[in-house]
Amino acid sequence: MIDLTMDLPGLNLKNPIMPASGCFGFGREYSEFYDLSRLGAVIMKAATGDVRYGNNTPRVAETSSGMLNAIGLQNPGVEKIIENEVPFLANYAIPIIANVAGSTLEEYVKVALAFNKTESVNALELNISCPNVKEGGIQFGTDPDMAATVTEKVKEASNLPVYVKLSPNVSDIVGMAKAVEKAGADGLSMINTLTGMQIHLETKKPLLANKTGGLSGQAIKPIAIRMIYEVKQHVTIPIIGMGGISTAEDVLEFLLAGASAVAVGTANFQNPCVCPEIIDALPRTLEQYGFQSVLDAVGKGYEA
Amino acid sequence: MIDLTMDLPGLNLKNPIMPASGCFGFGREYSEFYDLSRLGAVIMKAATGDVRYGNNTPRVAETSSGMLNAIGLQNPGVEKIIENEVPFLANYAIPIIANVAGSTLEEYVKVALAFNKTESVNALELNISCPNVKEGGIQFGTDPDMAATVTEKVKEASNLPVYVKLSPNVSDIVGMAKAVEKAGADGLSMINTLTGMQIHLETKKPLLANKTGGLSGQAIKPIAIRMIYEVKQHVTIPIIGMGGISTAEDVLEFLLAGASAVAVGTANFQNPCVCPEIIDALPRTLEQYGFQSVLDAVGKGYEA
Amino acid sequence: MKKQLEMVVEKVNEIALDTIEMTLSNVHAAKTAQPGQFLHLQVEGHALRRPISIADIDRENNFLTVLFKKLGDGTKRLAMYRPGMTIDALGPSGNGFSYEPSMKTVLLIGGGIGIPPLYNLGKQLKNKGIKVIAVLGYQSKEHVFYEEKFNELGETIVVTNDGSYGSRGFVTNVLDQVADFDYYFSCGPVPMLKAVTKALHGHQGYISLEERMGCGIGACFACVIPTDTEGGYRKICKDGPVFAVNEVIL
Amino acid sequence: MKKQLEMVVEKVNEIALDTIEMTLSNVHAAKTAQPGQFLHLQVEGHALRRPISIADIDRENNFLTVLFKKLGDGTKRLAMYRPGMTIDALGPSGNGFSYEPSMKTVLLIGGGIGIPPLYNLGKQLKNKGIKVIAVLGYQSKEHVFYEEKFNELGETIVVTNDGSYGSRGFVTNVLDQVADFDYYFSCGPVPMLKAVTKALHGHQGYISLEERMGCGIGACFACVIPTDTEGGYRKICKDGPVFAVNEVIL
Ligand SMILES: Cc1cc2nc3c(=O)[nH]c(=O)nc-3n(C[C@H](O)[C@H](O)[C@H](O)COP(=O)(O)OP(=O)(O)OC[C@H]3O[C@@H](n4cnc5c(N)ncnc54)[C@H](O)[C@@H]3O)c2cc1C
Ligand SMILES: Cc1cc2nc3c(=O)[nH]c(=O)nc-3n(C[C@H](O)[C@H](O)[C@H](O)COP(=O)(O)OP(=O)(O)OC[C@H]3O[C@@H](n4cnc5c(N)ncnc54)[C@H](O)[C@@H]3O)c2cc1C
Ligand SMILES: Cc1cc2nc3c(=O)[nH]c(=O)nc-3n(C[C@H](O)[C@H](O)[C@H](O)COP(=O)(O)O)c2cc1C
Ligand SMILES: Cc1cc2nc3c(=O)[nH]c(=O)nc-3n(C[C@H](O)[C@H](O)[C@H](O)COP(=O)(O)O)c2cc1C
Ligand code: FES
Ligand code: FES
Repeated sequence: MIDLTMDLPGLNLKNPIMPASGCFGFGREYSEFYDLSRLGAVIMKAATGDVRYGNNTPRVAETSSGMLNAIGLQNPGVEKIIENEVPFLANYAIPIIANVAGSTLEEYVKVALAFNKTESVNALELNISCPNVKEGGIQFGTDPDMAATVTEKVKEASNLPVYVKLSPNVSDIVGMAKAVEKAGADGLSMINTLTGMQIHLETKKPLLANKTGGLSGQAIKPIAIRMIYEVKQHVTIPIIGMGGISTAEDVLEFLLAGASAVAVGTANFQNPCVCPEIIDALPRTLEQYGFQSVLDAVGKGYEA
Repeated sequence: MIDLTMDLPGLNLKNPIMPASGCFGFGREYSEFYDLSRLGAVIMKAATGDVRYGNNTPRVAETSSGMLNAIGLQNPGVEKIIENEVPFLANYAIPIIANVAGSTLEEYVKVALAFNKTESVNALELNISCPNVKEGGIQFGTDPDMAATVTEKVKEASNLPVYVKLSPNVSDIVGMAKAVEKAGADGLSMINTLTGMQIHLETKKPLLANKTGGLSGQAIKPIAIRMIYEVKQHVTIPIIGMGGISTAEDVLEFLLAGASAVAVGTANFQNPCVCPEIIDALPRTLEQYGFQSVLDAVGKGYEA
Repeated sequence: MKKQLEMVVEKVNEIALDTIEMTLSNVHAAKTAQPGQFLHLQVEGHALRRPISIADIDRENNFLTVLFKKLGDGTKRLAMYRPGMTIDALGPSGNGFSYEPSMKTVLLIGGGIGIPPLYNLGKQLKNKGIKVIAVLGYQSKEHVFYEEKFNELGETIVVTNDGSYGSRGFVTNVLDQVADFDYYFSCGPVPMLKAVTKALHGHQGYISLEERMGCGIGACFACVIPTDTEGGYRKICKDGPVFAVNEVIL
Repeated sequence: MKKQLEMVVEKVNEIALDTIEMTLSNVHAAKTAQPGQFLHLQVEGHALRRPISIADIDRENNFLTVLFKKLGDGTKRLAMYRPGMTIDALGPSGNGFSYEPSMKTVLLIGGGIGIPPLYNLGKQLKNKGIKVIAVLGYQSKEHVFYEEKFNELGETIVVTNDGSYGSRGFVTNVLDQVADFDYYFSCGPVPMLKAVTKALHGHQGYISLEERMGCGIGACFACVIPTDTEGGYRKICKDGPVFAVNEVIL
């Protein structure tokens, strides 16, 4: 028997597979395809302090082996999420991770505080890396000091473990990781999307209404693997890995690089059942490469 | 008649298409596939002060819509390049751009000085962004001050126009661009590769002997377009664009984003005749989207 | 539980310039499809699926027909699929056209590749004894398709932008030639829909919308359309693609 | 000028476990190919080409045969190509095996999917009146292929790693059973080549090497192999894949 379980701060995972934030809504649509209790956990779409409409459309574009998105954090606001969405997900026996976003320090804290009210959320994923949101022109996700500050404040406010989601759009990912670890993060989540653009030849303008968007999908996997591999050597907190995962082999590559669990984003759009299919395939894949458990594989890319 | 010409510092291009540095050697192999004088210009493989063997193999890996490379600047050294390679390329009536690399300031200057000796080189491309080379742990390509210094020193040493090749592995590409422009760069060349990694499941180790490598190919095109678009708004010097180009439509997208000419890298490996094929297709593509010349299209992605 | 469908390509024909008619077979899809719904088709080698409307339903043979225009890489590739090959599809997706037996005369207004979803709708309306009038707009003569099929459903006016066939101009140019109707159904590019809803202001109608999609099932918020200026919205893939004219803001 | 070749798939057979024999036709390639050269094949949907050795040459019919193992996505996809489909190839590339009429007895030592390039070489050697002895190593019984074909060329010893067929062990285990020879030619995984060149130290020989490639034509420096410890090197794609044993450092 291959052991798929993984214990992380606040999260007892029966397997290491979860849908990535923003690619799974609040689970309702995918619950029509499979029983969500099969998942290791679920990461909800970003919550902000108040309702947001987000960016104008078009919001997505296709690229080679990937896509760009600029949804712009559309969501009903944290209170509505707690009222209407969390109870639905709480029907399934899986840990719930709330993705926390904001444009200001105060908004992050407000959202984090709000989630203290519900028993059903098990951890926060602090989204400091949404490429479409900035304060004073600087992204929380690219300045180590700002990242540390928001981590600290959210840790103070929240009674939940906090996984800080890092942006790959930085010169020094290790510096960012160390800064938020020092600031008290319980874990890391990486990577968010890379900022990209597509210009539409017909209109001669950026295709996305927001001009830039976040690049995700298989195209970015080598960047995610590199960053996780580098960061893992410098931090002791666990990493939830993501970026281009669509097969059990991809999952193993992330585990070897140093991730303790993974999230699957864009691949859900190609195949709505990709998460349970990966979960089904994972034991055989681990066994094939000589592992008895998920834990066995974590970080093994350094040692061999 | 669609006008494909482009005048840039030191470079009178009959068309805006050139092979990218490192993807074309010194032209000999591709000269067996077509007449190199069809090209707009040619960018030579990186030259360093002395001969370098480069990294161990494997040096390349395939990724989704892209590849990783860690050649490690293998080259015969600048003197041998001037002696053996430049004369061969000088047989063709096209501008020659020398890609200048180094591990230290002194090495960059030495290489730049050496190229003063030959009449046949028309411009330098200053490779401050090779992800596999650092000084004191910091890459010239990710620190704006170091980038400015090396630009300044090379400008002082050289009697040729200098195009600084920027790394995309930075938080603030506009800051880098402004720093080198201020330091005297005559143009920019962007983007170099993104640092990535692939872990080989069989061996449980990074596949490349160098562990990390540079990601190139179609996968990175949206990142190149975004960076060129952002930089173009903040600099007045021209940009040679590159990253995932394989068709005339791609070229037009780079022109619209703000590039004045482009380089084609990885696509040469799929199709050794890709450059002349793009040159043949370009007039029709420009016309189809309403342009009479290359110049017409440059930067038009902002205005429409 | 919903599933991805494996649909078998039965027929592929180029019926007008760059316009492909493709017949697909799948029991579930053919049994459940409603006019106005779409299929979300996976084209090999592409990161995102392509939404394509259902143009005709043959419940006896378990066939669905789609019509699409060769536009970019995905639809060009799709046009190369051959009978016997399979296509992975999600759907039938979204909410289709709703009509009531009380309707007497219905006007269908289609532009270009927005015409196909109106065809099956027209057939069903006619079967219910509702009178059908169609106004179809195409770029030019070589783009015209399904004219005879619409003629069988009722009076059909064809316009082309360049006047190479039928009247010259836009669908809105000929709306005044149309007899009385109580409902209209329209599908086409957004500028056309804007013009149509403006021209037919006061009439009740339904429009079918397009937007670039991610998931195609309502999870990613790529395809929203505002319903008011206060942040209200609908998702085209799930709540649409068909909406009552006053439900959304174009 | 060199060109990309359009090669037509003529035959595809799985001749041993995961081992595909594929016959391709192309006039230029069949006329010019030499044993030991390779084709650089473009597999649809892949960023890099796949180098595959030429296993047999049929100059009359303009056929080339390649044998490859289904390993990763590229070779799995290639195995799905069907007769009539075309493959874009560069080549015949590199320098093949060189032999002289003065050779009397030649030993071929192949391991696994390194065996194919030795087959055509063996045929040509035999045609020149040179005696051929072959030692072929496979993983296990179900991986064995071309044994009869090599038997036709000369004495052939088969070993399998697990002993399920022929002798058990590695090719080097049986080298002492082999009669005198004046040259050897070897192709297979690097550990095997290391063992072979060590065991046959003092003999003259040629080895064929593999390395991950970018361009496949000598431009990118992906596939180098050192010739000394002073920075000397050869490019496998252009100067190789065949080298004299003392030319490179494994
Ligand atoms: C509900 C719905 C029904 C549709 N029905 C039909 C139909 O019956 N026949 C038909 O020909 N077309 C239809 N379309 C439009 C069709 O989806 C696009 O033409 C097609 O996706 C373009 O793909 P491509 O590969 O040719 O273009 P590319 O430009 O290469 O596509 C790139 C990306 O943009 C998306 N995209 C491009 N244009 C559109 C568009 N107009 N709408 C939505 N996504 C787009 C593609 O899906 C893909 O993700 C419909 C669209 C929607 C939303
Ligand atoms: C000169 C030469 C001749 C060869 N001849 C044969 C032959 O006749 N039959 C045969 O089965 N194999 C041969 N190989 C090995 C063959 O190229 C690889 O098995 C094949 O490229 C693997 O592709 P994949 O898609 O299955 O694997 P993947 O792992 O998906 O390939 C990923 C990338 O790595 C490269 N790669 C992986 N393994 C190798 C390897 N061993 N050598 C070189 N590149 C590799 C691929 O080309 C591709 O770029 C030869 C290699 C070389 C260099
Ligand atoms: C449509 C879309 C919406 C996303 N929304 C969010 C979000 O709200 N919060 C967040 O932290 N990440 C968001 N992401 C990023 C993903 O969670 C993930 O980090 C990224 O897409 C990389 O994984 P992938 O390649 O598997 O998609 C979004 C990604 C996509 C494609
Ligand atoms: C194999 C390889 C070698 C390269 N060597 C160099 C180099 O020596 N100097 C340099 O400035 N860039 C080098 N590059 C980067 C390319 O010039 C180019 O900037 C990058 O690959 C993006 O373009 P592409 O996607 O078209 O390949 C190399 C790229 C590849 C793939
Ligand atoms: S496409 Fe994802 S919500 Fe409509
Ligand atoms: S593969 Fe490029 S030099 Fe050999």
